[in-house]
Amino acid sequence: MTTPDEFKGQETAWCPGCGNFGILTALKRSLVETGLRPHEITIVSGIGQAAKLPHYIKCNAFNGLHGRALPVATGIALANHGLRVLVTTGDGDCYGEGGNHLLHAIRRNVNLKVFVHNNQVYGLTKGQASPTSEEGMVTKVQRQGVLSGQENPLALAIALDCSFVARGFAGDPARLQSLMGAALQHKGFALLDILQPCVSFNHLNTYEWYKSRLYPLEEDYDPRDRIKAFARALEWGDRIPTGIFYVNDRPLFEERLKVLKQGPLVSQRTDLKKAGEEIRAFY
Amino acid sequence: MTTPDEFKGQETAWCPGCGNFGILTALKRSLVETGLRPHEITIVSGIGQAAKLPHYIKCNAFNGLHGRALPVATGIALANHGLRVLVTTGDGDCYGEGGNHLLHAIRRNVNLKVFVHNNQVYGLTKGQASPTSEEGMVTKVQRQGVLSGQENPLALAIALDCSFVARGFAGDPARLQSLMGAALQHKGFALLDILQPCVSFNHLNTYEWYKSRLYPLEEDYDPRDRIKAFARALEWGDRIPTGIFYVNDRPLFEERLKVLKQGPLVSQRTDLKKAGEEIRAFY
Amino acid sequence: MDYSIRIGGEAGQGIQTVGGSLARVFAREGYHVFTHQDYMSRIRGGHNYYQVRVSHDTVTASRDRLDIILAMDRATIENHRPFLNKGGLIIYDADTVGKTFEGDEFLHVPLEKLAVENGGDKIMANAVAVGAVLGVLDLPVDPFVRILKETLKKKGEEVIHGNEAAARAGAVFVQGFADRLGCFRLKPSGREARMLIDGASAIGLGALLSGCKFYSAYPMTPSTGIMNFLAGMAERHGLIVEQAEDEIAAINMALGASYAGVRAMTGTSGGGFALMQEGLSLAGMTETPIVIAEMQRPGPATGLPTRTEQADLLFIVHGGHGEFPRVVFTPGTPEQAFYLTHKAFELAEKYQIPVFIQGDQYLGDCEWTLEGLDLNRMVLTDHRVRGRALKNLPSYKRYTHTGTGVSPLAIPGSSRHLVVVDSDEHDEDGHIIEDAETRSRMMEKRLFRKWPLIRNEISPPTTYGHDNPEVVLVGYGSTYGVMKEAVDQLGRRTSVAMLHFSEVYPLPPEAGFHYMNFLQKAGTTICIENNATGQFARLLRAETGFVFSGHINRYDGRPFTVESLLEKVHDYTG
Amino acid sequence: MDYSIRIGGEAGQGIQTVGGSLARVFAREGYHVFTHQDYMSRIRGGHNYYQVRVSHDTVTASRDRLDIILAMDRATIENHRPFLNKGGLIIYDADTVGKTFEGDEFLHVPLEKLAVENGGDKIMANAVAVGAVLGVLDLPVDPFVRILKETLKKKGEEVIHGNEAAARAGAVFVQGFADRLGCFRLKPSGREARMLIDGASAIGLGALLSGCKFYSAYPMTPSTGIMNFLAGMAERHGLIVEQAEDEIAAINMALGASYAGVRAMTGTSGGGFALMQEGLSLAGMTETPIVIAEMQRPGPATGLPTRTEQADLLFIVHGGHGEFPRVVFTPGTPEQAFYLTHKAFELAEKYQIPVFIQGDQYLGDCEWTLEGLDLNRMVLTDHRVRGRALKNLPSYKRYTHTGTGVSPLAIPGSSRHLVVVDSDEHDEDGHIIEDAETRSRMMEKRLFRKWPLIRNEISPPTTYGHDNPEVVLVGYGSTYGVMKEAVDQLGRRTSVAMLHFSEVYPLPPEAGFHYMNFLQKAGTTICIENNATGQFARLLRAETGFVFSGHINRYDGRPFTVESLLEKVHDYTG
Ligand SMILES: Cc1ncc(C[n+]2csc(CCOP(=O)(O)OP(=O)(O)O)c2C)c(N)n1
Ligand SMILES: Cc1ncc(C[n+]2csc(CCOP(=O)(O)OP(=O)(O)O)c2C)c(N)n1
Ligand code: SF4
Ligand code: SF4
Ligand SMILES: [Mg+2]
Ligand SMILES: [Mg+2]
Repeated sequence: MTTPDEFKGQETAWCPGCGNFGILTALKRSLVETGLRPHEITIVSGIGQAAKLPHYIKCNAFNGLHGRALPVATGIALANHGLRVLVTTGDGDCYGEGGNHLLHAIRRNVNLKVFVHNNQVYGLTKGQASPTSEEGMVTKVQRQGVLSGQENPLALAIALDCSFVARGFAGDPARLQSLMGAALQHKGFALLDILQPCVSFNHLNTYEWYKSRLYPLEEDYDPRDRIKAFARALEWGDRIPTGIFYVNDRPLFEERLKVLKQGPLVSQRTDLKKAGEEIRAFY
Repeated sequence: MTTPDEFKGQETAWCPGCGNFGILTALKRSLVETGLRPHEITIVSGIGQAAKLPHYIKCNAFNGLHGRALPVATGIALANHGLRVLVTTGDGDCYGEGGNHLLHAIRRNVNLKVFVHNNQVYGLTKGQASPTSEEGMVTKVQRQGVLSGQENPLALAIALDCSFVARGFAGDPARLQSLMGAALQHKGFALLDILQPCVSFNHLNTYEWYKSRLYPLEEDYDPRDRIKAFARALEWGDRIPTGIFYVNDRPLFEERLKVLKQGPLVSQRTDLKKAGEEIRAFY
Repeated sequence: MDYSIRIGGEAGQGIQTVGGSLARVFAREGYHVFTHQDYMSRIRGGHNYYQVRVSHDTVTASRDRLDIILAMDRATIENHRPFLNKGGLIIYDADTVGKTFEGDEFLHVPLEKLAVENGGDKIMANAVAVGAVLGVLDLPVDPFVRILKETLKKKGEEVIHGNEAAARAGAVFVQGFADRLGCFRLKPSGREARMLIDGASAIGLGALLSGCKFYSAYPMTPSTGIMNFLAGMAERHGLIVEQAEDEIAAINMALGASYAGVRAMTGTSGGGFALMQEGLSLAGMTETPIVIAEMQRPGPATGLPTRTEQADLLFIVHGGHGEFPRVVFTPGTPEQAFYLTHKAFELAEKYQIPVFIQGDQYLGDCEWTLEGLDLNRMVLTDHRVRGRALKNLPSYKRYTHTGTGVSPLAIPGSSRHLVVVDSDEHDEDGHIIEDAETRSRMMEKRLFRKWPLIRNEISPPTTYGHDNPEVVLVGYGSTYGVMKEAVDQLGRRTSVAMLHFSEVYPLPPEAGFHYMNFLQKAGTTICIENNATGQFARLLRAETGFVFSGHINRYDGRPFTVESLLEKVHDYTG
Repeated sequence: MDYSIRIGGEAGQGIQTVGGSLARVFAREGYHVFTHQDYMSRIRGGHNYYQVRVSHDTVTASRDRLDIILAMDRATIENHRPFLNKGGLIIYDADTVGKTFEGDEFLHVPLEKLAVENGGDKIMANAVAVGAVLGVLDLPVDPFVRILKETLKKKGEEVIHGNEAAARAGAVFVQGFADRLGCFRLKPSGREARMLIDGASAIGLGALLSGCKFYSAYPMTPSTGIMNFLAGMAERHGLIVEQAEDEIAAINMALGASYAGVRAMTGTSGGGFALMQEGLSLAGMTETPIVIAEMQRPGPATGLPTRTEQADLLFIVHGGHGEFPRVVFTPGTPEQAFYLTHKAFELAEKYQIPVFIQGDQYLGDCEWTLEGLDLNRMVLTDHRVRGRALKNLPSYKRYTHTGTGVSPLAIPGSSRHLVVVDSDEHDEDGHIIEDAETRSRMMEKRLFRKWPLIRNEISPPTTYGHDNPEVVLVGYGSTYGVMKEAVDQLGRRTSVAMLHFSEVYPLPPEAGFHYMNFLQKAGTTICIENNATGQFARLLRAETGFVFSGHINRYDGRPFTVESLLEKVHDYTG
């Protein structure tokens, strides 16, 4: 058995009190639950406070460019679908700079587990609005307050028929851990949006703000009904549901790809002789 | 009164029989209906067969890069909100390469009218799959057939709370014209997805294919109910609805921007003397 | 004998089918062939042509002057007639072009009529046309019939027979003019079939035979040919070809796949390459091997999507923010494209760097006949640490400092060793650092230590012509063939040679061949580039201080032809 | 008198507040000030410092040697003590650092205790610290109190009073050590307040005073300061500052706004600039004016986000696919940044091209004292055709061929004339074309005709030091200040001068000042660059063939300090 300690990484550079700590704790515990060893897991991230996480845990890691974690993760998962590939990303990283990749990664349905540390703000760059910032939030750039509509990532994912769509809260690591566990167990692209207080730059959506609003989806809630899931995803106000909103059984991209029937690409060698025969077609 | 002839542009380079002709006709007629003169209209496009349209009509035009029409159009509309700004784009242009801009343009809600020539294929580059291609469609690149899920642009737009969401058909220019008219009259970002046969590369979704499936949303359909709109947007199979799916009254970005209260930016001059006073803050 | 045949018409009229079939027949009959295409950015209509040169001797470029024009429409006659050599022939169908032309050069062949009568469908006019050209050249129709059988297999017997009958009818029809056409008779080559291949396929084939397992790209002319080729190979040879949502995703996916342990590649053209700049820099920082094919077309921006240019050389050499090593190959022929793609994979993995194959529309689309490709030169060295070797390592750090600057490249997941890479500056373990000292050491490792080793791998430029020339024509990439022919032509009167760089950056070391000496000794050195500003000349000056005595630049989106180049060279040689 | 004061501590401890306040007080008191910042890419914790140099004479760079260290934590003492000059002072709070240090250099000031006792909140320890430093220098606390009143206005009287009391307590406390500290007394400057400004604000101010109306960008260190500045101006001065979804959108939005008729700008750092490459090429093809600020940080990839480097010069010069003209400015001081931003807007619009302000973290963050800025030099010429002038045109084509290559730039919508622009190659009307001739003429118009006119606008490099020097230090961009101080220091023993390029591409014409002569005559020419590969040296060689006799490169993410530069120069001058 592994223990959370086995996943202990570098020292963190987050602010004291940051919601990211809760996420890191939950993640380590849920990885322990999988029974996997650190080297069987690869964590891909972009750039941001959230995206520093791969350094604070012990796994394989590809800490890439701002917004570009998903294509990297896709490449990894296709080249070696034996690896468990996780993506740890921020609201700016995933819904802002990387928005286009999210759309198409959901469509592809590669077996990626995407954990979005949604603090509704750009943390690392010191507090500009993110796509999930509330309308009206004032920042150094958004002097007049945010004018764009607030993105609802769950509704978006459900519209794209994402295979697994859930919302968690960094302030409740135990429940978060179980959501992460469900995402890890699910076969398919999983989007877990994690509401995360940023004590330095988001003075609107604080621990208290979230705590007074969040409630779990009902026990008997059926996450297979896409239209109901959409309706529940739209709830954002005095009461905000958490839990697994939507799940479907779309086939995995890597299982459909005929080429992968013979095992992970990384262990398939090119038969040069056979490939050489293709030259004949040019005569 | 203007006539469609006043909007006559360069000679087209589309294939005979292409659905784009129906769209061009409908567009010219709906522009005539607005009573606007060519110079009061600016059409922005990216690259693709659809995106050639600005050359085939007489208006101001900015034919930019593949996928990048929306930010250009946003810049134009913010710099001069007195102009009527239209975007003519393809499914690859708008939902593929340009996907991220679509997400955020919808959130911004600038008064753009976006007409997507959705032929469910990449026409100009000779027939690769687009985000809206049907699963299983075989092309020179998608040899095993498309494996990614088919994007549903209407559901996506509704999830983002797009101000106006509609679907038209290039094979029914009269009805298309009325949808274009409605989009042009609507105050807010309007997405009109236009199903468009591509006679050269899409042998799946032909005129007949569409005609046998398309039907208009009911007369008494209420486009203000977001959840119902979402449900109807998911209808895609033997029967596919057309019409206005969703409408809301979100305030216009340019109306909220305080800076624009004094009229279009393009006609505001910087008061150098007043601006020069800012230097004092550095003493 | 050396004929240039131009097939012209609208997009959608089958220009490519006819031209491609003729080229294939000639190659099978053992002739030397060179083809090039000129087409518009549209699917139907407009005006396109396909030019086939067939000869008993090596041919490596297109000529402006034509021997036979096959006109599928009237515009072809109007546009191309001025280029016809004296005694040349224009084959056309008076019925379809709607007019009968007078003049010795015209030969009316009722293409559609013969198609309908013999094949049963006017679509077979293309087969009639091929038959007619073969008839004019007094070549047998049988090889074409074999090609029909191969390519139309899926369409069934009936279609094949129809096309065969149509082709034979075309040949028979022109035999009625044997007297007039005797002069076109092509003597048998006396040789076996030659290989015929275009640059894009050669790059694809090179990738396949280098063990490429992952190709992610976004469609963009003129790079799409590579993706099409590899997509066709995917199932049979176990590789993944994935169409990404955009070019940013394309390069990042390829980097992910490479990190995970497979050889990976992407391809694009200028606009898409512009979008890959950040990913390129990521490859540099993470030291992830990647091969990138950049097939140029005229810019800026969308430019001329289906034409050719060499205007992205300095963009590739200096692209990506920050400083990191890279290698740029600029093949001049499909053969070079094939071998250099192989070398690209080798160097990318050996030094953990991005390596470029920079081509252009002209290289990508032109078909050349080759003597064959030598598979024995495909030596795959696996530069990664995997399997038992990896398991046995007592410890592992992705960015271990070594004497060469090259750290062991392990496969994540295949042992208990963790593989951590980072786009931030990092320590040997791959974790973020910010201190000055670690930073300096990493810069030295990535850049300074590897650089001389990389440079030593670069092969010298190719010379052709005089050993001690007064005039040297210098170029890189797709101008190879036309420069070579120019040297042949000039060689009769001038002491001239060509110096061609197919491995352009870093510049090759001079140890083996003192090419700068070679240049400095010549009285006249002319740099020939398919761009406006002379980018290679600028690169050479930046690296060596050398200044050319002359420049020939073409920037109208068209390749140099033998005649157009010679004319310009004459301005310098008098 | 010339003191270097370093304030060190964790992120979040108010280092910037303290450093910034001191700098402001010094400037108001008429001294010369130079500040620089060294901070980590994190919000809390870690180790940062802010260094303030204050002097009676001009100061233009930071020194390694320190006179006063204000240590907000223990790490500061441990890390920076070695840099303290003999007789220097370390101010610290033994209670917070948890240890009492022995030694003459240490002065314990109970910052937190005084803050709580006098201000009522330990957060006011920062004010105590400022007061203490002012006390040590024997400067009045009043100017600082005025600053508190200005900056804390919104927080209310109580907070202001608390901070005031805290500051005064700090000053009073150190007066108890007057004997020991007398040597630090700063003589009055005898001058009025000086202007104090950082590079980022200077660029923002330059944009505002050039009539910039639209700034779209995506946050990225170290360019965010420009966006913050302009955002603060937006409502008051009628400009739109829009945070785009990514850098691709940022540049395309700015191009849209520019097309629509307003002066538009974007700003970013290397990674974001990499994403703008295609948009840059679009600006080139459509001839849409745009100003782009690229604030460099060390790469490749994410690199060192909060540090400094000059490694994107050649990327900017050669960036974007295809060939089109551009101008690159590399200001060395906030003053240059201000005026060159103005010139950038002027040239961008006059020639309808992209113009760059290339800076770096060091330029962006460093504060300098200036004699003021001359608003009379802000001359706005509107190069667009609008209003009546446009209405009266009998006809209009966006890309009309003219003798200069510059076509009239009309405002769409303001007359019946249509404005059509195209990323494809186009005709004078702006419509797609594919023919060779139109293409050539457009290339000649965009590139060849404009280029000599543009080059003529470029000002010569700046010299400083000896008129006929044996040694020339050459650089561009943010090394200006440190080179200048190095010349001052060396000048005592060597015949030395500096040659600084703030208008770097195209290279200035030599007509006015034969700077290449100036270089060629010198025995020793040293190219000083904050990068690893010597990009400016390469550019100069590519353009002129000139080869430097020496290179000094720093690529650890840190700027040159006077001492570090001098040490390297000595290697060449012996
Ligand atoms: C191409 C590019 N643009 C901008 C940046 C600067 N940048 C780094 S992180 C970040 C935003 C981070 O926000 P988010 O993803 O929400 O992460 P958080 O810090 O809030 O966890 C930005 C804009 C970058 N590194 N690269
Ligand atoms: C950056 C970039 N990548 C790729 C291309 C090539 N390209 C041109 S149009 C197009 C796709 C067109 O598809 P769509 O938008 O659906 O338009 P259609 O031709 O089907 O109308 C592509 C991939 C390009 N011009 N620029
Ligand atoms: S800035 Fe916000 S998100 Fe970043 S570490 Fe601090 S609290 Fe967490
Ligand atoms: S390829 Fe398709 S979309 Fe393009 S013009 Fe032809 S029919 Fe229309
Ligand atoms: Mg965030
Ligand atoms: Mg399409």
